[in-house]
Amino acid sequence: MENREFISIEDVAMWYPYKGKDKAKATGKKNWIKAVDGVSLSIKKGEILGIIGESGCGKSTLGRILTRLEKPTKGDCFINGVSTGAMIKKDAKEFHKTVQIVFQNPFDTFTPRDTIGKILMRPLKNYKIGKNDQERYQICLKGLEQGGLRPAEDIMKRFPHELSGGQLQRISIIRSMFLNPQFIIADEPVSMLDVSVRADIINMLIDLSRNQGAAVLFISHDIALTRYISDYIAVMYLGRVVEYGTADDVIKNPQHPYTKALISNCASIDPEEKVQNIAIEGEPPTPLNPGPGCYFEPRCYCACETCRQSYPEKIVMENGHWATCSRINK
Amino acid sequence: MKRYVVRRICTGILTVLIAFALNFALMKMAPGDPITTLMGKDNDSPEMRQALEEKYGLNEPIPVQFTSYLKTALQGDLGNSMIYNRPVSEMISERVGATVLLGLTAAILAALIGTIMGICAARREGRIFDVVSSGTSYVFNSMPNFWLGLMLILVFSSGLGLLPSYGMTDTRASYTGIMYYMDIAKHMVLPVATLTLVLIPQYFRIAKSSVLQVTNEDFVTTLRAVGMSEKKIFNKYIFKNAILPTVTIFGISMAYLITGVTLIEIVFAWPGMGRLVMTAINQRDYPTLMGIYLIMSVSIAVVMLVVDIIYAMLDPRIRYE
Amino acid sequence: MEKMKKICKTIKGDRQLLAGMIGIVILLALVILAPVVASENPHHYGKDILNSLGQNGHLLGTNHMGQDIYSMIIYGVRTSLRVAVISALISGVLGVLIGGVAGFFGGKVDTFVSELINVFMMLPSFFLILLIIALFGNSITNVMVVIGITTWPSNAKLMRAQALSLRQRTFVKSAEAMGETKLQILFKYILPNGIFPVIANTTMGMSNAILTEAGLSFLGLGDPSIISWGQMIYTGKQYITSAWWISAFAGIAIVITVLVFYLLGDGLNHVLNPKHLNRGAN
Amino acid sequence: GCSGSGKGSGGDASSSDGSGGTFIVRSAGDPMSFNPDVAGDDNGYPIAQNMFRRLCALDSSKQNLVPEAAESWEYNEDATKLTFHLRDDLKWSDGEALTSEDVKYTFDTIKANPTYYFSASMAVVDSIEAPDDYTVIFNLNKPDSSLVYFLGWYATFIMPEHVYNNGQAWEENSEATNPTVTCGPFKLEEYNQGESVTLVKNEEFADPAKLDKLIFSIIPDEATAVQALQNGEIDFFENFSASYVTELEADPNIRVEINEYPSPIRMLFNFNNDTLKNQAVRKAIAMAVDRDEVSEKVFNEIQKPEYALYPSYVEWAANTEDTAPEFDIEGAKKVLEDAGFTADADGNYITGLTIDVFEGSGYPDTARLIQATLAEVGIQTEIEVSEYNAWSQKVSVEKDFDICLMGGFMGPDPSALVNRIGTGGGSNYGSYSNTKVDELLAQGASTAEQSERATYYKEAQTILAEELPYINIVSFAGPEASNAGFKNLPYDGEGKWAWADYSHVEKAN
Amino acid sequence: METILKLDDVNVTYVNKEKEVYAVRNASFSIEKGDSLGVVGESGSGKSTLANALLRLHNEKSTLISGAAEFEGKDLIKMTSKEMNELRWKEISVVFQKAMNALSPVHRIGRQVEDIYHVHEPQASRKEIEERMIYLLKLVNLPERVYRLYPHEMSGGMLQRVAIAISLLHKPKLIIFDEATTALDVVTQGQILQEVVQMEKEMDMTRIMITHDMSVVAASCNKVAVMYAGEFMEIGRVEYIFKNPMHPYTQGLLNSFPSLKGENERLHAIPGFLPDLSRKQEGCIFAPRCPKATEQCFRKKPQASYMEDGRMVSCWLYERGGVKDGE
Ligand SMILES: Nc1ncnc2c1ncn2[C@@H]1O[C@H](COP(=O)(O)OP(=O)(O)OP(=O)(O)O)[C@@H](O)[C@H]1O
Ligand SMILES: Nc1ncnc2c1ncn2[C@@H]1O[C@H](COP(=O)(O)OP(=O)(O)OP(=O)(O)O)[C@@H](O)[C@H]1O
Ligand SMILES: [Mg+2]
Ligand SMILES: [Mg+2]
Repeated sequence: MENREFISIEDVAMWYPYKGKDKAKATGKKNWIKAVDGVSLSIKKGEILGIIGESGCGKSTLGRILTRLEKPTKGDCFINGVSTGAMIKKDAKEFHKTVQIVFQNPFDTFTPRDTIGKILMRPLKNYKIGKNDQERYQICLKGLEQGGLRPAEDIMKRFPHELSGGQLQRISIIRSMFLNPQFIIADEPVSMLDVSVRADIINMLIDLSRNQGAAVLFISHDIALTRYISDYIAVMYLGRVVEYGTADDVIKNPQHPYTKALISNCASIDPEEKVQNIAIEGEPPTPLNPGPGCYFEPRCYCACETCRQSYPEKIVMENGHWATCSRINK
Repeated sequence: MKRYVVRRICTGILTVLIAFALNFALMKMAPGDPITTLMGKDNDSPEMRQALEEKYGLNEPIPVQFTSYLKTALQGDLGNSMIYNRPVSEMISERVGATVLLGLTAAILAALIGTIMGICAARREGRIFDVVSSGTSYVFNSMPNFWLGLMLILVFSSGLGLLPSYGMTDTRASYTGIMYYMDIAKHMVLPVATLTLVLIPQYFRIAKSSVLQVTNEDFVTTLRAVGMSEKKIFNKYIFKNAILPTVTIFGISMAYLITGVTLIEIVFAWPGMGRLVMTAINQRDYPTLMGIYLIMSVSIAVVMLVVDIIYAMLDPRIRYE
Repeated sequence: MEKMKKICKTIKGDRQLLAGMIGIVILLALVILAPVVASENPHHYGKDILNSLGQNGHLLGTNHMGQDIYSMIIYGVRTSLRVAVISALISGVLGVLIGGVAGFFGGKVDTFVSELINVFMMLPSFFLILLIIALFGNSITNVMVVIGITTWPSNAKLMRAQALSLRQRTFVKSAEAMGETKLQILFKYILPNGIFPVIANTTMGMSNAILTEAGLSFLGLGDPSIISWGQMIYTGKQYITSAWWISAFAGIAIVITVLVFYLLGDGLNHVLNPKHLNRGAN
Repeated sequence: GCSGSGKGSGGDASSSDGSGGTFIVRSAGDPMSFNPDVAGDDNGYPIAQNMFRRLCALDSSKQNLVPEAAESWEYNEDATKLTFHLRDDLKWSDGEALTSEDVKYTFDTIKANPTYYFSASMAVVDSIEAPDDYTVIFNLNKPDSSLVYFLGWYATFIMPEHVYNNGQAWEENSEATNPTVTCGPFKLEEYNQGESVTLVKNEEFADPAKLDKLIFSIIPDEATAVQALQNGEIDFFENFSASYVTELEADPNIRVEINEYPSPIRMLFNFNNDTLKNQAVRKAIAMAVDRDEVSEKVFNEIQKPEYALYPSYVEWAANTEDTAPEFDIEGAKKVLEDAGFTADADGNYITGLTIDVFEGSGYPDTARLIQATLAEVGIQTEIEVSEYNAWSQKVSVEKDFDICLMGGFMGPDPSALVNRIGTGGGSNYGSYSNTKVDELLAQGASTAEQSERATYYKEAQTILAEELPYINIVSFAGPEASNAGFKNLPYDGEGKWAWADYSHVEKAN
Repeated sequence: METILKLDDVNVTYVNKEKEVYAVRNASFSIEKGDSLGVVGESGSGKSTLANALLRLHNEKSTLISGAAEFEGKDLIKMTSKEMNELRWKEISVVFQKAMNALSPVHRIGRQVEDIYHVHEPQASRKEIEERMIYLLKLVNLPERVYRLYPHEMSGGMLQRVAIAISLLHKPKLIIFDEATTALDVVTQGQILQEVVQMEKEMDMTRIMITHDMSVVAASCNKVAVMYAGEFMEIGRVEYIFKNPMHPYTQGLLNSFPSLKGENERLHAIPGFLPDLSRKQEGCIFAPRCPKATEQCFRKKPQASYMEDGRMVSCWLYERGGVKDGE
């Protein structure tokens, strides 16, 4: 495995202009929804980075930026040191081939009008994989069978709504595989699936990164699952990463108060393991003009004056584990 | 809210301007001009034609004509009719009452009857009342209003001799006082009935479908789970939620009131705007046509705005972006 | 095969759609078989004038020109359907393209187009049609084109809304992530998936086109060289008390045809409603 | 059918008080102005006729002149001077007398104002003299024996000088919208735009009206108006479609009269069209018109087939010997064959001609029937129907047509033919030109003696029948229906009173 | 302990034009007062159907309900609708998943609360209701101002709490949470669960918690019922079942859950998917997906077997060893 950073996300930010409602008038200046606000992370080849955080903290936005479905307001991501911005300008097709995304909702990932066969053939045609339709058809069959979808011929003829969520999600991953991507973003790929089938998907992703050496960014709000799949975990809060480290470090030894609260609230299926939940005060926040202090400060159970004044520094601990909280070493 | 209203007003103004320019362009591009009418039948004197053109400024370049008209219109002056040589605003104001009387009565009646029927049908979905009234509403919806008018005249006026077939008042009797209003009411029966009948279906359908839709909303299930009686759920919750689309439809039909009754006015010789329009088209009475069009566009814009605002007041969910 | 079966099943499942479908099939049969079904050439000005029902073998009588009303009604289907289909097609294509582009590309394009749609929605269209036809002549082509280009805004509005929401749908995003171009996405994903409400609306629009044509004919603005029900009512108006059959049957024909399209449109609306089509998008 | 017995004759109801009663006349639209001289206005005319006077007027046949403000008139020998002797008992409603000054003022103003309808006709008038209060002399700059007829036609009402002569244009004067000073059997009581114009009897007038009230009820739609007549809501309806005649005749409460006058429906050929320039083509087309069918189907045989080139109704001037050819399909084909035309595979000799007609009055139907018979001959045509104004623009202004159907007054005097077929004539839309015809028409106009004039006109018609620049199809006859409870309607006064003069109307018993 | 609700062979069938959907089959279980029962199962396994059947919220025409559901001795299914209305909310209340749509969008929260309160206490004054509601709002950790807001002015989490508060208006004896916390994020969900458990203790309520998240059950219930395709596979105390699942389906479910802190074992999915509920099955409904299925499983439906620890299992594997069998 290479040690150089394969994917590096450098200070990426996505601010949406805030439209409407009266608050804008009060402050006079333009308001921003800081969906992602200065995120820097890196992923090695064959590594799975999990991202957790509550709803609306900007996980999906980050995913969209990485796939360049959206252009970031600030910062850029680099693949092998090449800026994605430059890549997409130079050759959009080539870029999309390198970076693939698996979406949350498998029921909605395919156009309901076409058969699975047609859907699978489209990228092959677009990328001129396979010499003719027949060859492409064979590629599809092979892919489906490898993904455990049998009988493949029958599935090719079906429409998306005639398949189960788990099957669809597998097809979605298979389709991505056709392009041999080097970087895969999985945006909550199993949250819409039944518990009993999602293991297949998770295993497929793990195999993918292990076997093909692709970097995977795994987005989820299911902490247990994230820990299970990921090598590293980043915890996001209001558009910023507040803690990062190996999966075990973050889960077993959380440093940031938010991470602690999150993990403590995450019920285990082990009924005997009754932990004391850490309560978070206040209502869920909105990413509208946060700051200037620590974004978590208004809800934090151990906030102090310094937290209120400026955003805390990154505090690095052993094993690459870091968190942004001014109270860590005290 | 304020910003929203401002924006809507801007759209309205834009619409009026575009409508206006479009109308002007169409009239100028079209063959024929008011001179033909002014000269009278069987008259081909080129001198007279030229003199008239000069008199009404029709020989000037079209942009000049447009701006000069626009300028006076902006000052609130719609000019004089070329044919009747009277202020257009005066002609319109004399006619608009009749149209509004006819259209408004019919719209209100249709809204009331249609909505009530729609609600009843929704509450008895699948039963005889629903089937019959839905079927009837389809049929009336498919009926050309002028044809229905003719048929009603055929039956009630020439056949049974019950009701007058044309006009707004009995020219011969020239009633006064209470009798005068009775007379108008009598003359209104057939045209209003025609209009109402063809308007009912849309209210019926919208009321029915929105009641049905709201009935299936989750919050209604909640209220049921609460143990509230169906009657109360309906009166207090479904009704208010379901009535909103009716408000919009009513508003829109208000806006198109003038255009909507044109054919009926012609069938029943009702002295309203619709006929004024037809006459003005036939005579190419540019100022009158432009004036009517302007008034119509403005009133549509205003009514739409008002509808939107009322809707917003009734439905707290609406946000202004 | 299976698809056909499914289509048949949905049609059977919806009473309105079924009625509409049967109606439309009959109408289409009449269009094709008019020469067979009609008892004589409707343009034939025969000797029998103003015959009443059944007289001299004229099932529905004749008019003052000696034309056979029954045959005219049969041939009138052609006109009505032509007006309906072509004007709805124009309106549909315009609406879908304009609305689709606006909704899909969003941003300034959308702001501009939707404002345009708003403006056109607010124009009194019947009036505009009336004006254009009255001023520029009343050939049936004019009528169809004018109805088409004055009624697109409602289609555009629907399509725009569809495109706007489809744009957010995962399969569009995923197509983009699969490297498909904007144009491919617009034509392969947005339009096919968003077009159904427009189809239903267009079917409704066909009813309105028929009614509009009839209304214009009633004002004496119909095309004289074709057989049209609206014109039959218009000319029949002169004979309303003496030969009521001229306008009465034409009116009934309009009612039935319009009804068929309404039923069809409503049925389609139920069946093609996106709510029934998509899963997981709730 | 239903014979509208519902209300019977509503006229009786209000007449039971023993007075003159109310008479309601259908009007198709609003009058353009209450100054009837500004424009030639069909809707304003009947109103003006009952509120104002002119020197002389045409009767309902539109052939005979009857005196009005003038008791008598005469031309000089060579038809260059026309003298009117006015009645001395006419007073304006403000008490002023109607004098020659008013007449002079009226016609001077019309002449000076090219936008007024009669202005063009005044071109022949050099000057007007008013030697005394009751004499008016029109001095003409060339002989014109027809002027007096035109004075009895449109837009020649005498206006009160003392009211109008204030520097304001006629159409701007408040009198034009609300006439207070009039001179006629009725005066204006009320005008409701789009509804009705109500006139009441002018008690001061020298020949007081029999009626108390005369109402013009505005009903644009013909079918509605017929309904109204049958329901007794109106009393008089003139000039409606022939289709209603049978039905109305069957109604015992309604009296129907057919009033004929010289406005035949005709077919005009454009000589700028290469095909139609060919006399054989025109002849073939003329032979392919089945006038009997048109008369029967479109006009319910009210308007009779017309073969003469000038309405045969005007007996003294019409040439009924040399006429357009009779209907003959085979003959028409032969004419074309003889002229060198050959039929194509479909049996068509000529294709691509358009017939322009305007909407209403049976023109489209007529065109359709003609189209069908033309097709039998092998002449394929398209019909283009326009709304009147557009048609008028196309035909009369741009002269962009092949064949058109039209109607219109060919009277009151055959001299009007100059305008229609004379070289460069204002209404010569087809650009026909024949010097011999021009000459004959000029001779006819400058001669006062009727029998002599007749020879010139008949000879001109002989040429026209050969050349066929136009053909008449059916004569004009306007059915007029009235409440049978009234007598002495305008058309009862042939040779006695003017058309649209309702002052003689009275209850039948 | 006294039994508050006892289901005996409850079946719910949706009757459509073209087919019948057997959404709940042979449901039998009972709940004691003060208990909390978690009902878990995959999507479409009939959890909501059962909940709605208990409150009789289904469309009477298109739904067939059979069996008996005794609530404090009265059969909910045979009750007249008047009696049912009496019971609703006062005795049994429910919180639905989609709180966003569970309240009328055009009325303020206060208005709706008043109306709901008046259904059972027509005499109550406005002030009284407001006080009661504000007390409940505090209980679910919401500010007072919520009382005067429109639903759309609140976030999903807030609305969910409002819905819970409203369900507590009359101190019901039994409260059903139909996926009431599923839409929320972990932190909020954890908080609400905690609050609910707390309240339950204070108010002496019985709770049925419908969810597909095992961890929610683990954290907040003492009994669990595992549902599959309309049938109950296994019912018993949480600690026993989660520790030692007996039914193959339960085992499969738990296998596909990674643990938060423990070892990372490979996850196992259950192959296949939910059967078509409109078809009547001969044998065990889970058989087609069951790794341990034998020929017998496909032929005949297994009986419910009761184990020593009080749990019920419906599987051929335990038919012999079950307590019932020994009796
Ligand atoms: N196009 C946009 N315009 C404006 N705001 C946006 C846009 N997209 C996202 N946001 C806002 O940015 C924030 C982050 O959204 P995002 O979808 O990335 O969250 P998330 O972490 O994926 O949440 P979830 O877990 O619910 O999927 C949210 O507050 C959202 O409202
Ligand atoms: N009105 C209905 N008509 C027919 N079938 C229905 C109806 N409502 C639900 N079903 C079917 O009944 C079954 C059970 O549905 P139910 O909503 O009870 O499942 P659930 O366990 O609550 O699922 P979820 O976890 O998704 O809420 C499903 O297969 C569903 O498709
Ligand atoms: Mg997301
Ligand atoms: Mg459910």
